[in-house]
Amino acid sequence: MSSVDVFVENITRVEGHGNIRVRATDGKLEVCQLQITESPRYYEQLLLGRKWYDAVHITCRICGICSIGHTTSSIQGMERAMGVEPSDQTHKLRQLALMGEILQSHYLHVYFLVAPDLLGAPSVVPLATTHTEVVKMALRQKRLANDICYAIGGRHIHPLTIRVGGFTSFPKEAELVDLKERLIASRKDLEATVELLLSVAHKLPAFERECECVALTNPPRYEFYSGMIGSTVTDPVAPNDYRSKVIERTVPHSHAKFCSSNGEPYQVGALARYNLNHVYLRPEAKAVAATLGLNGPCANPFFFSIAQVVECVECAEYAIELIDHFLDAGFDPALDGHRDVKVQAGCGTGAVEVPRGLLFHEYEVDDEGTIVGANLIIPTGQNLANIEADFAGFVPTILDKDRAQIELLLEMLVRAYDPCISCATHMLKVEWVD
Amino acid sequence: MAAAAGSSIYLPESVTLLGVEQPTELEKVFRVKFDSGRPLGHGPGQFVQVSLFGIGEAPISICSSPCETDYFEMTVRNVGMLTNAMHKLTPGAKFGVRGPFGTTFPIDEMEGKDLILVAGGIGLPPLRSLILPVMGDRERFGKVYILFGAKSPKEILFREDLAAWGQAPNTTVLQTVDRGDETWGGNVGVVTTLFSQVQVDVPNTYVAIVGPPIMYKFVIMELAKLGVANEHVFMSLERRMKCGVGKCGHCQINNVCVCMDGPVFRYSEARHMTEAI
Amino acid sequence: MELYRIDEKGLAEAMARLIAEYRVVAPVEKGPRHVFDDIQDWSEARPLAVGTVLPPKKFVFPQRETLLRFQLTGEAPQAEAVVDDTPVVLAGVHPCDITGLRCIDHTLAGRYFDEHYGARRMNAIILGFDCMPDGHCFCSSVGSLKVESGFDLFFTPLQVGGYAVRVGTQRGRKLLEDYFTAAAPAGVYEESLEEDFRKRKAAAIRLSIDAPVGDLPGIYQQAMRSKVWEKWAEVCFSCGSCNLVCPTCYCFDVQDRVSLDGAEGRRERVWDSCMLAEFAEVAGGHNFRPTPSARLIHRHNRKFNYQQDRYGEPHCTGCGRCARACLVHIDMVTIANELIAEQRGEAS
Amino acid sequence: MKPTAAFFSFTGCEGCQLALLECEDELLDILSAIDVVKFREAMSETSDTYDIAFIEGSISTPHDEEKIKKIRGVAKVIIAFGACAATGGLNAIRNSMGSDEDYYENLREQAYGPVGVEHFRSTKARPVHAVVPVDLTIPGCPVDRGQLLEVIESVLVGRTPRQFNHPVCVECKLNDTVCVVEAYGQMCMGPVTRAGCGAICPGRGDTCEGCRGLLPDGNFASHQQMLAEHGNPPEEIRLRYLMFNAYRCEELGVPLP
Ligand SMILES: Cc1cc2nc3c(=O)[nH]c(=O)nc-3n(C[C@H](O)[C@H](O)[C@H](O)COP(=O)(O)OP(=O)(O)OC[C@H]3O[C@@H](n4cnc5c(N)ncnc54)[C@H](O)[C@@H]3O)c2cc1C
Ligand code: SF4
Ligand code: SF4
Ligand code: SF4
Repeated sequence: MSSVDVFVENITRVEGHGNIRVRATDGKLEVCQLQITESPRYYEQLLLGRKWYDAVHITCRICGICSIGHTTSSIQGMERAMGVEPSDQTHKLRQLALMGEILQSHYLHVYFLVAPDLLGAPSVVPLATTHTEVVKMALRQKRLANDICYAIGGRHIHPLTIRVGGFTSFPKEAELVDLKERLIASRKDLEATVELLLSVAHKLPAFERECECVALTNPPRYEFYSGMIGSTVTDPVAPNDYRSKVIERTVPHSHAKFCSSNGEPYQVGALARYNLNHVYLRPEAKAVAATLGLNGPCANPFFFSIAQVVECVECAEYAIELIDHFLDAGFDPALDGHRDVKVQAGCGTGAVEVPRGLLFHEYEVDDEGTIVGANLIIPTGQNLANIEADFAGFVPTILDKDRAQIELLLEMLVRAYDPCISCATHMLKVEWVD
Repeated sequence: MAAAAGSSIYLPESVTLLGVEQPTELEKVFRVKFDSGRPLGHGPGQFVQVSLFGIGEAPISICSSPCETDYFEMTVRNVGMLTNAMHKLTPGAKFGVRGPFGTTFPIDEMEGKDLILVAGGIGLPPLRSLILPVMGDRERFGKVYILFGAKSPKEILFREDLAAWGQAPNTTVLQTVDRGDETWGGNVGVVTTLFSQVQVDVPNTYVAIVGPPIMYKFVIMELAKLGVANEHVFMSLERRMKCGVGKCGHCQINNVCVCMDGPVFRYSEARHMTEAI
Repeated sequence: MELYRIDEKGLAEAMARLIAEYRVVAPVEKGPRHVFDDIQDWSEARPLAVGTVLPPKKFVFPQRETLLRFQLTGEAPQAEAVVDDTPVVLAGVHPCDITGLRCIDHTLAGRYFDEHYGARRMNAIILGFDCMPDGHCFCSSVGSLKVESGFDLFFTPLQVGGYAVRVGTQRGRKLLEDYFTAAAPAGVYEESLEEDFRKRKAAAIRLSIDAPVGDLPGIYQQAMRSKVWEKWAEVCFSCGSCNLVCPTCYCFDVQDRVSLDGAEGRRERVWDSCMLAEFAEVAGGHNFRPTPSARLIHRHNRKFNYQQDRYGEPHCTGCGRCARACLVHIDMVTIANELIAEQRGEAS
Repeated sequence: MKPTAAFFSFTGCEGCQLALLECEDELLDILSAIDVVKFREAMSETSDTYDIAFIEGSISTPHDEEKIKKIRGVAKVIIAFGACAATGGLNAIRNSMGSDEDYYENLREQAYGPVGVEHFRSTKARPVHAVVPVDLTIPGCPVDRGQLLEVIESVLVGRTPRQFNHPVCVECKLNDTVCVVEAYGQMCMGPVTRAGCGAICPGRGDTCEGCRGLLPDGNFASHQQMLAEHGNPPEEIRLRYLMFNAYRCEELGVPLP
């Protein structure tokens, strides 16, 4: 079969609404689109005219899954705009929350959204009976990750303690002790996960396409929170100069903007981070990567979930390290500045690695702290063009399969990127006041 | 040792549903008995707390005669969570009851007196626990007037009882409805319109009233016109209630609790309570 | 009443012994305020802190408490009462809160004894502490500046250091012997220091009700239709904060919970508040107190009229919590004085 | 027979659906008590008949409107699930910035430029009950796990779930929380906001933002005056009301400073 006409409406097991449209006639690809049909929400517009302190409340609601990521990028952007310098304590605690979220999002993706494909089930629901132990382990891991978010952020979804300048409250020592114990115990579950993945990894399609990878870099660390915008192709640039790296454009078939770098699609997310920073992984994570067949740069987008599991090891270990630090140092309310933020006019950009990749929040505020400009660039938005490019490369290699298989494979490809469509559909062009 | 089991005033006793009848669209009459076999031992006007585990509790008046010891009856209007769940019960079902609670109509004090018994709507069932013993020992009392008002003919409860009581000597049953229909040939209007037909020996008259909150004020006005002494007027009041034993505070009217100090109040006392009627 | 004296060190040692054996709670810091909470070390306690957000009553009458547990499987539902008699030491309970517990006793431990409350209450060991008032306190106006009973031991801080200790119960005497080994018998000197403290305390109280507390039931009874209520009702949020922080309020709601498999469940009671709009609403929507002013009248009368009439003492202990909690400054003293002034104005 | 349930998301962040997946300890119990037949975020299998429809997100396009009407035709019980569905949520902020057709045309054009033709038209963002009748509501941004479980439990035992017609302050007090207005003079929406969240925000030192929606009989004038007394400028009080409650203010006719 060399002609297909595939239309997958409302791709399942992804966050948000999207369609796949692919048409090929006689081996020739005619249409190849990832259509984003989520209702637009105009977040950047909603921010204009509001006060600096509201940005974090509003933007964390862009997405339920990566609300801590939005929170972190938002306060980073706002702090850079107003010249707020938080303490080391604040930076560290934010990173601990971020680790919790990456863990929880990766677990959700690997166990609930991807695993059913590999285990031949339509969702996690039937797995509850066929693979009860796996599901219980998944729930345990996700619960732990959630509890980290809860202890630090005050809520599992849409954190409430994380503010410009600091935190409205700190976790209790007993909570940290409990989390640490459970993180240590979870190493076993992670091992089991690795084994499970190993047993099904051969089901991942062997498809490769070279592309530019973009992620934060900050040697010698495997970075999520600070540093420069690194690339496998170009020199690093500072977060405030992100516009020189990332170009956004609208396309007719999507409610989300598509992004490019140097006119080409590029990739962000777990695999891009791995490709850029793998040498800085801690040994435990490196070992897992090797076990799973990731030995340096990888051009197969289906390996996203493998990279996510590697990151789970990295993040869990980093979380333990951070908790140890706090158990040792405690929390000093005097090192917290969230009640003494001085309003100042300015413009600044937050750049944070959230589960799905690099997230930018750029704000401009006037001297009364009113937001006069906002631009948010979402990881999924950055990946959309790359997914379409992957389609173009992938479809010709699977034209011999039947329609259902093609649909499944294309959905798996989209799902591999763990797209977060409601995030991507937030935007509205903003008139910048210079 | 933390959470030891023990006794509790909130622990209901198990009852079995013997039978259910549905006289009107909204009301059902439930006949029950304690599994322990003990009689309820209530006085006229008292109520129990009915308990369905998982749903909750509600105060419900006893509508059967205190002289009946084999079982007791309750009439329940389906208005909310618990009453709705009760309406789904079928004979044989087991649920919980605490009680009886509250004060009673002073049947002994009423001996030898003329009686005006006024009920509105769902007020008839509690009053029935007074009417039945009065009818059962008819010669102990003087003239008896039973005044009953319902919203519409469809909503009239205990039709057979009303008819039978009307046949008793020296007893007048007067009924009215707010809105009549094609089947209705009787009085139309609020219950107070029936007072013109009442002829009693005023100084020797006792009154019992049970009905919706709005009714009391108007009945009291009629009684004042008649000249009945406040000390001879008894009314059963309704309030939100959670515990039935004077703890939860919901049913407090000024310094009294409807569940313990009521639900039956003597008007000469209730009239000083600013919130009573 | 027996009188002893103990120094700070002796007290700390005694508390350490108690903590080793009992659950001990005391006021501790919470941000800029204080709350009663479990302590592991006496140094965490701030026994003299006034105006904890909630009074210590939450340990004998918890915000949410399981009354019954039931099984729904089987032929008939089975239920059992849950009664918690774990002893707890309440340290740092001030005279107003000791009085508050006595007020609740009238209802919950009166006719129809509430075993759930009773078990906790009887197993609560009360270490009273005298205190210095803040700007919201008015215990002297309602007769709770000083308590003669209601505690096992009562500590008065002395200007010369340490505490005078009064023994209030047999249990208190036993505690003193077993744990407060550093306590020494005291005499007239300590008594005078105690008296001294109370004088300074009385002098520090800035608020007062302009009529003897015994006159209040009459004054409130006459004021049912006063304009004062309307005025304050206009700004009231009907948020219930005033009730919920009050040491004498006990109203509760009852709620059932069932496990998702429908096999078992529990019946809980949760604090309720007569200032909330739905408090007196019945099925069908009729509300017996539909307006904020009706609710305000009820609450304030419950403190100074209804309960006082019923049980012989005001059900306000002058702790000032409701005034601290009310964001629109509705407080017992202001309202009482406005009603008093109104009636005196009418009289003259 | 187990009741069947379907989950639908409209305009929102899908955080409330996620809240269900976050009931890790209870998830297996839930799945054995109800048959989840449609949950696009987590499942590929789907069905067109269901008893209970959980609706997440606001109705903000003509397409949304069509879809929710279809669902109403099928479901016996519709549960508005989360702030967006219950009260319009953050989405309704845009309602307060303009209302005529041109405004939405403009938004669309600004967003997508001249290529916007293929896209849905945006309309005012509305809660579900503004379009079809709703049986139960679980407000909150996101929904509270505890309340979500309580509603599921209630549906299973046939009890009306608690409605929380009282303000968040009640739960602050039950938790022995230090009031952020009393202690810091912060701009808390708690006194006029429907409780049910366990006062989680003030409990962690933040203010209540009103995500569960204004109470129908809140004392708004007194609340605004109280916030102003604490030094909050009228414009900021106004914006605070218009954050989670832009639709609610319109619905209740709340006067704003
Ligand atoms: C002394 C007394 C006797 C009563 N006798 C009868 C009777 O014989 N037949 C009858 O049908 N009804 C009677 N009622 C009214 C009955 O108690 C309510 O209709 C019932 O509580 C409604 O409960 P629900 O769960 O069905 O309704 P919901 O509206 O779901 O009520 C929830 C809760 O609110 C409280 N509540 C609501 N309405 C009332 C109310 N009217 N009175 C007290 N508490 C209320 C209860 O605690 C109830 O559990 C009586 C009430 C009182 C106070
Ligand atoms: S009414 Fe107010 S001052 Fe009086 S005891 Fe209660 S909380 Fe304290
Ligand atoms: S008096 Fe104050 S604390 Fe009490 S309900 Fe009214 S506003 Fe709330
Ligand atoms: S913090 Fe907010 S919600 Fe809590 S009591 Fe204060 S005003 Fe009410």
